[in-house]
Amino acid sequence: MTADWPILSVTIWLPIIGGLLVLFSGDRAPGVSRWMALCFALLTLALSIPLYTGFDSGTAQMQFVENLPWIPSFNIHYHLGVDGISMPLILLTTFITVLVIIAGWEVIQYKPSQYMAAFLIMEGVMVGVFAALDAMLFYVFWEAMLIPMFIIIGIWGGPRRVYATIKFFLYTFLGSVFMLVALIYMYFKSGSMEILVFHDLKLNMTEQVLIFIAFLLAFAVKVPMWPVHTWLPDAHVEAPTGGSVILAAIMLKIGGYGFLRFSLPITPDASHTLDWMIIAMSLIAVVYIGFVALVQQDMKKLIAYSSIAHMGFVTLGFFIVFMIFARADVHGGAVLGVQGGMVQMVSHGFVSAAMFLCVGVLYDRLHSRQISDYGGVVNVMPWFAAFMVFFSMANAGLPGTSGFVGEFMVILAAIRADFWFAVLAATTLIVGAAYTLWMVKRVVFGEVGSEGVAALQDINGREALVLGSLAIAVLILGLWPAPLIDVMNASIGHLVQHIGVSKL
Amino acid sequence: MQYDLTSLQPVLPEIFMLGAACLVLVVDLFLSPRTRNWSYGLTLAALLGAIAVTVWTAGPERQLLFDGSYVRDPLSDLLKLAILGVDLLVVAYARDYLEQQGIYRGEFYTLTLFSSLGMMVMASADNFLTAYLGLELLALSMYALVAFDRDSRKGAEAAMKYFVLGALASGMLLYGVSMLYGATGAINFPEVAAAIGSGNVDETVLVFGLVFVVLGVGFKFGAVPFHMWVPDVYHGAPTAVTLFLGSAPKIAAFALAIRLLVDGAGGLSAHWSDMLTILAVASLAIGNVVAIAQDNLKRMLAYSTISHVGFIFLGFIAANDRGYGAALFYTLVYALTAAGGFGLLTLISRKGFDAENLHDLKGLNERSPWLAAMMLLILFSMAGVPPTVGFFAKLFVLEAVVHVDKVWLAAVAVFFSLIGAFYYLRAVKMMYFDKPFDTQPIVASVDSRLAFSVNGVAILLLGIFPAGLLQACRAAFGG
Amino acid sequence: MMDYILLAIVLAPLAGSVIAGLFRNQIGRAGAHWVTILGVAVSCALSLYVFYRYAFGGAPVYNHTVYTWMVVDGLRMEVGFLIDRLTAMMMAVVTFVSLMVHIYTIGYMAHEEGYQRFFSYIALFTFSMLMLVMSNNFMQLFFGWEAVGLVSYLLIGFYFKRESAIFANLKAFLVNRVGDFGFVLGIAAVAMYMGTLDYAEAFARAPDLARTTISVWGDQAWSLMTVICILLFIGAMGKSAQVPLHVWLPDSMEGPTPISALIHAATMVTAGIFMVARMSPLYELSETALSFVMVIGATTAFFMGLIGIIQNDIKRVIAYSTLSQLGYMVAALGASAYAAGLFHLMTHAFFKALLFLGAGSVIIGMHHDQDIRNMGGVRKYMPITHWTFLIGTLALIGFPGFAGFFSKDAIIEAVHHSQIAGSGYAHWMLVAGVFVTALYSFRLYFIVFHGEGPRDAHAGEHLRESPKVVTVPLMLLAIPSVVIGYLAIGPMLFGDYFDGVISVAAIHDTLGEIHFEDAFTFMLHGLTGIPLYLAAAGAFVAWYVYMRRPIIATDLATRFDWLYAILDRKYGFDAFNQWVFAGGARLLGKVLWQAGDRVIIDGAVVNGSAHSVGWLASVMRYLQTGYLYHYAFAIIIGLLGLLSWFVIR
Amino acid sequence: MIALSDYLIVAAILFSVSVAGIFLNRKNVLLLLMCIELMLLAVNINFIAFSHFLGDVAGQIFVFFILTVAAAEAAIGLAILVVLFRSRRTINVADLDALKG
Amino acid sequence: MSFEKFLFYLFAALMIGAALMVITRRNPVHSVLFLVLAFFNAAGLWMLAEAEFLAIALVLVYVGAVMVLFLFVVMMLDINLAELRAGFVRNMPVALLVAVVMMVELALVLGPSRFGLDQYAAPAHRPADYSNTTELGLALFTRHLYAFEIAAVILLVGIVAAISLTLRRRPDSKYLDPGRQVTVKARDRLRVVRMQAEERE
Repeated sequence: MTADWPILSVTIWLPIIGGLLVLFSGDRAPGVSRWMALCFALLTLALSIPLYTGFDSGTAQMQFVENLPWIPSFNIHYHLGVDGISMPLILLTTFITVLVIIAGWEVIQYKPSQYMAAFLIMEGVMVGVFAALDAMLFYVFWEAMLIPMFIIIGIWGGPRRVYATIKFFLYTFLGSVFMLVALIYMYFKSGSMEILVFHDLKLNMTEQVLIFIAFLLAFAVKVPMWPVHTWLPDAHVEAPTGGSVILAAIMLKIGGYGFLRFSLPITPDASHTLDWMIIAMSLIAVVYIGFVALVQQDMKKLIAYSSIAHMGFVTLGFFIVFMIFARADVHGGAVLGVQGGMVQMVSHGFVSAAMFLCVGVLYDRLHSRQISDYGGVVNVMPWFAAFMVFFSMANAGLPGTSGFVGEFMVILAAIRADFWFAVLAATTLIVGAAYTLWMVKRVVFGEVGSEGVAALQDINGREALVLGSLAIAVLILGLWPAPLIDVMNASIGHLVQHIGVSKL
Repeated sequence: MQYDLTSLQPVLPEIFMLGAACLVLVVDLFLSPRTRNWSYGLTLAALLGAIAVTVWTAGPERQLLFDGSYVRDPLSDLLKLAILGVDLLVVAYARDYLEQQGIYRGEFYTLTLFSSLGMMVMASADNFLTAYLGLELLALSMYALVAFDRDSRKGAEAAMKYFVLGALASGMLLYGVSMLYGATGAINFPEVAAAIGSGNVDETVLVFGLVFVVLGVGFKFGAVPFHMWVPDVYHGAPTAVTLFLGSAPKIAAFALAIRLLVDGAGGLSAHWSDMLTILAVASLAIGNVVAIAQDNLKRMLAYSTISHVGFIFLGFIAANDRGYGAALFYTLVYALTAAGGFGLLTLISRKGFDAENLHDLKGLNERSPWLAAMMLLILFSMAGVPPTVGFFAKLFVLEAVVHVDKVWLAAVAVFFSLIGAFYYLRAVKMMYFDKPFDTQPIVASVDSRLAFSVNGVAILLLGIFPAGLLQACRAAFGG
Repeated sequence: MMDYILLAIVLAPLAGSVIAGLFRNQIGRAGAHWVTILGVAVSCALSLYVFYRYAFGGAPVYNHTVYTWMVVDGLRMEVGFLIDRLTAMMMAVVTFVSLMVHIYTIGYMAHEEGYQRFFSYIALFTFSMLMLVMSNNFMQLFFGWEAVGLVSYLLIGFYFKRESAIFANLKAFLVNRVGDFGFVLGIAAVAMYMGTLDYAEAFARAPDLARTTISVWGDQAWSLMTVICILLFIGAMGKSAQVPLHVWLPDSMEGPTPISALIHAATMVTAGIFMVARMSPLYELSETALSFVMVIGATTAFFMGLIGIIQNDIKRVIAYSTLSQLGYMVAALGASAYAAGLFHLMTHAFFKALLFLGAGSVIIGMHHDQDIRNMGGVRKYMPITHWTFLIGTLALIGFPGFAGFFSKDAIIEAVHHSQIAGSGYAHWMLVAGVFVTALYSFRLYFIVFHGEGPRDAHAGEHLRESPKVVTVPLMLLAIPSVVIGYLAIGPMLFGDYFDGVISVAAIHDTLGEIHFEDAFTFMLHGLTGIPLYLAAAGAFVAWYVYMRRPIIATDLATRFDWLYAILDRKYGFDAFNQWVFAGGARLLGKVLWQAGDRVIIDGAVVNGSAHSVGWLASVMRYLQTGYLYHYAFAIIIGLLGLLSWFVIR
Repeated sequence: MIALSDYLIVAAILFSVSVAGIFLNRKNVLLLLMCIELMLLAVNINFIAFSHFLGDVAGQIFVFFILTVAAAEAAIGLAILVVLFRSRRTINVADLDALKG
Repeated sequence: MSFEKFLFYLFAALMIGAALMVITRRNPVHSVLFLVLAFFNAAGLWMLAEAEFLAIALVLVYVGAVMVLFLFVVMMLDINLAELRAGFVRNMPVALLVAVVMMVELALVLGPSRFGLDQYAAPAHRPADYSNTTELGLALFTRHLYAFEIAAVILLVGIVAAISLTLRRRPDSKYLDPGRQVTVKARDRLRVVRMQAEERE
């Protein structure tokens, strides 16, 4: 399906151009910058809605396709399009960006125009990552994403921001450069940079394994998977609230998206051969990281670790497909796992964003993220406490919230691969609840912990708006995930069918 | 062969350039320091005129002149345009700096124009002799320019080092040329190539000569282990000269490499591509690693240059038109980027303060967000991060290497570029995350600011629309 | 029509909850209780109507989908209602007790902060519990299952300033999560092997899978049904507080008394019993699972009762009593006497709610002092509370004619007739439990209502009967506590009430082996059984030891101090959990974090490689000596190297 | 008869001597310039020998230009030397170490 | 051994000997002089190779001009000779090694096996009326005109650069400018200042 107007291009370039305009508006009139940024973000969100309403969920074909030659001599195209896998993530991006802009409204006093511009540019670039159908276009967006994030963490971050942001950049850069080599190699083999051509490219086992490892480096760092996760806690802790939100809600998803778009369909046999490794890493992420999260003293660090654990579900869901294929005694389940991973990604986008925003609300008031500096927040901030408990429950995977859906689906699928995968994955029910609720207990409940807490003001309308809209999203997705599932069904079904066929 | 004036048309850019240089030389004699801006304006006009003439004489065909001493082909056109374009930026950046540092003398322009002439000669050289003479014209002007600030101890030392090593390298290059001449009996590239291609020549002798030629080329580029002059000379020269030295001559070095290695010794590509592989890997490693330890921005950029040379060589290693095109793209992009990087230093210098240390960048975003943003683009372009053009430069050379099935080399290259990213990030960190070390307002003239903006925006725009430049680069090699 | 009624039943409390919660400031305290009571009352009335239609009108089983949650990979996940007689009974019990508790709360919480919040929570609980019992599929069951857990969490921590309360609610949630861990795996196994989450379809396919074995660990073959049933039962163990997942329930008494009555006695904790009964078609296929269930239940019934004897907190005594009674129900399930378990569930709901609310009434009178050692002679001041409490106590110990008598006797008989492994042990545990029950119940009764006046005379001055909103629910609950057993035993246990709802394999039909003519003869038969005399003995011992010769109690405590210590420490479960699980998890987390993340990954690999590159850089820069001859030397060496490599080679 | 190899080897020896000189000499910059002259001389001998044996005048032309360039080079080199001496009062090679690292 | 051969070896030996002296002499003046000697011998070698014009040019132009320039600079700069040779012995072994290795490698390639008389026969002697100068001149001004022009520019650059580097107006050297002396006006030298009278204390 092709839209009458280049909807994807607009969704990509409108915020980028908007960001540049905001940048030029300078810091003399911060109000103007903020309103401009908000308008652009809202406009982008509004313009991205037709992606959903006009989406044909009956087909796995790419939709809203735009294809222009970009670098003809290398057969590189400006080729955009979405399917059921990328479309929800694009909407997630446009939605979260609006919230981030609002969340940073008064909080950011130092160079607000640069701050807003960075997020708008991020938005466009991230949408570009999801929409790109040309591998090189994808890569360009993928890397371009690093620059604004680097700046965001570095300028508006906490005390150790420089270490964190350089670590973030180098870690992700390390992952992606080898992917570049892999892409070039496939271009050499196929003469095209089209991702869809790569999907059908015949590769022998050695090539597949090497390419798979190159992709794995890129995506595993982004996701992040154990043991290449250590940039995330640092980056999250030091990033400003908005940065943490974008990082957790969207950038991590790009890694998961990469697995679906590249690793699995391009190198199915290598994925099959090495799936034990990914599964092991995922399960370690779920269990190991869960315990690590338990002992964190810093709220943001705790949530960062919980993000890693949650993303472990995503990769687990993606890579159990081969084991499920191999089981003769069960029917279906592969799609369930991949779908579960996708739902988990979207849900984590909402929940982690909300959790970081909650911490942000506290941080803005007391300038501390240490759990021990709080206690009894509910006494002075009842509405905030309600949100915090609600999102914590979602983080702990309570049914009725979006956090449950993905985990449930992945567990349902994991048991089809191996009983013990499901057992290990399900430990998150306990450990996840333990670290989240223990934090809630120490922060929200109890007697008023300090004079600082006693002086706290409850959330204002702006914060309520942000948290409230996320709460609604979390609830809707938790109570009725069918709309999301239906959108993805055809694409994921097609994908699973595709990776079930060996390329050898 | 009979000459008439019309047949000299292809060489018109050089003639124009020579005339203009002499004009500036003479006019400047009659100028006092206060009216020196005439020289500046005249130089800009000369460069613009030369560009116009080059465009006018350009064409897709290959023209030989002076019994094969001179060739004009799309490659030479492109190289000359690039050299002149970069010169324009250099001249625009330099005026302020020279004035502030008290070395605003007309010889700067004269020597710049003469060295540009040398580069143009190299670009159009079609035998060993003209290539050598062009090289020397460039080199001699450069030696003098490096020592341009006569009261600077660093400048004199740098010039001396540059001179001795440069002379040594050109001596060795000549030795190699003599061997090639002896083995093939010719000095015109087409004849040399034909002799090599005939298979009648002892290959050992050819390779023997080739080693020396590669050394000369490697020296001009600043490839490891012939790189030792680069950091010291970049560091010691006045920033305006470093700016020039770091940008346009790389294009000339590219011309030299293409003319000597491809046009001349193309039949030996299997050998020199192996040699260049060694130089490339060593350059990537040493350049990127040692740059990390630098506190002086000029030195850091010098080491970064060394690492970029490694990347340029990757294109040569492919030893096909695709690779040369990619290497050319990389070279042009690098020259543009380096001009910007050093250009910033001239911008933030002022009277009595010669910015050259990394910490002089601190807090640039607070002092001037626009300059910081442009420098950000330049640094990320050097690091090879999209959407800047530096990324595409890397992409194309990597593609060229992968295309000849040297994936391992591509992997090594990206690995070292990862290490390299660190020091660019450190510079970005200083600009954006640190408080200003130097709180004086930035004094920079409109023309240098304009040049810088053009420079930065070009890096971004070329990154978003690389197809045109790439097409031109590939067309230069008949692609 | 039925669709709308059922929707109204679940949505009315939800609406009340949402209004009371979100608009708490706008509607005020009175508004909050009116709106929630209205919601629950509507729900209750309609539930009773539904119950009437099913119990007496013979309405057909209702099994319809409300909406499709999602369909993925051929697996339908839906939200829907399955209404049969089991559900109808549960709905009636839940909504009735809930309504009583709502009304009672007006009085109990009259002077507390967070009044609106409380009503919002309990209305939300009612909604969740209804979703749980009315579900027609596993997923929605899990929804309700977790939702009641959430509300329980919120309500235990209602007094969020109290450290013990917020400790207890975290503990309750986590222990329940341990149960859910098994439960969710059970659901996953069901979905995997049966390809559906719908009850009806799953039950229909279950017999085909009865002989299926799977290898969970190594090559050992496990019966699929055993695995599924035990996994599901682990969920029930959490929710219904069976050993060893019982530890949260006594602590949950930190919550306000009304919710102790509603959630932690009458409804939520019985969800596990309900679930197992609902899954009877599955459990009947695995004798191993049934044995497991029975042993766990019997163990809980006896040993938790023992702890009740030495507790001094009025609510904790009742809490341990609840544990013990839940053990009875579970044991009944294990004996395949599902009906008996459910029957006891129902009677227990009434009399235990009555006891809790009665205790709450006393607590109101004592100004929220819960220590029974400070009480005494309360009957003089609070006659209604006293009499209703006595009725509850008699019902609990199984005084003939009272509700508990019928249900408990039926369970003991059923277990007695059971032939599966562990039934002998279970039978003796349950029989001994009768004595223990009577002992702790009457100990509590005597100490609180008889004897000398309150220890603090000052407290006695203010001690008076609670207001009507408190006493009326007590009286309303007292009625079923007396009569429901007599009325319901016939149809429920031995009639056809559960026909087609609960399936019992012929060889497990323990209830069928009990000789039953009518309720009265059953009662007469009970007069000849050991349990009755044990109960009487227990009551007598309680009177003698605690009223007549109080010195004996202290004497015994010192003479058998080891036993006392064991009971006082609750067999060490809490300490064990605290040390091994809580402490162990934190230790493990610290080790993984510090050693794994910080030292190895970050320290050695990430920063280590960065540092080594930095070190390399700082060393290599010294190659650039600044000396011209070294530079020249580098060029020459480079030349020689290339020459050697390419020419001389 | 004098063989081509004789010329070439003489040139090679001269080349090696000049290289050794450059390395050996650590004190006087001037000597470096002389060594470079020696190296160019070696190159010139090569060219002339080849020119002679090939019967091709191009080699001699090359030498002609090398001489020219060398003269200009010497001029500039000495000029730099003078500048260096003025600013530092020394032409000791080992003292030229302000720029390093 | 023919006379030619004898001359060749003589010139070669002298040249190399002189070159060795150049790099080992303590006094730079001696070095320059030995360099001149080396050039003379080289000129001899070139004569043997029938490159008469260049041989003469080498002596006239190179020795006569360039080497004199060297000498001039050596004398002009006041160099402390004593310290110039320190550490010489220490570096000798490495230098020797490098030189020997290089020589061996070069000789391996350039030896008689590739460049002997068998491969490259000695060319026939030129006729007596052959003018090396004419031939060079012809080639220079026809085929290599372009190079010739560039060489001219290089020399220009050499001039410009050398002047630009070394010519300076010294602020410390005092000299008179008659032009300015003549044009001086009284008011440039004398200024009458009006001042307020001050009271005596």
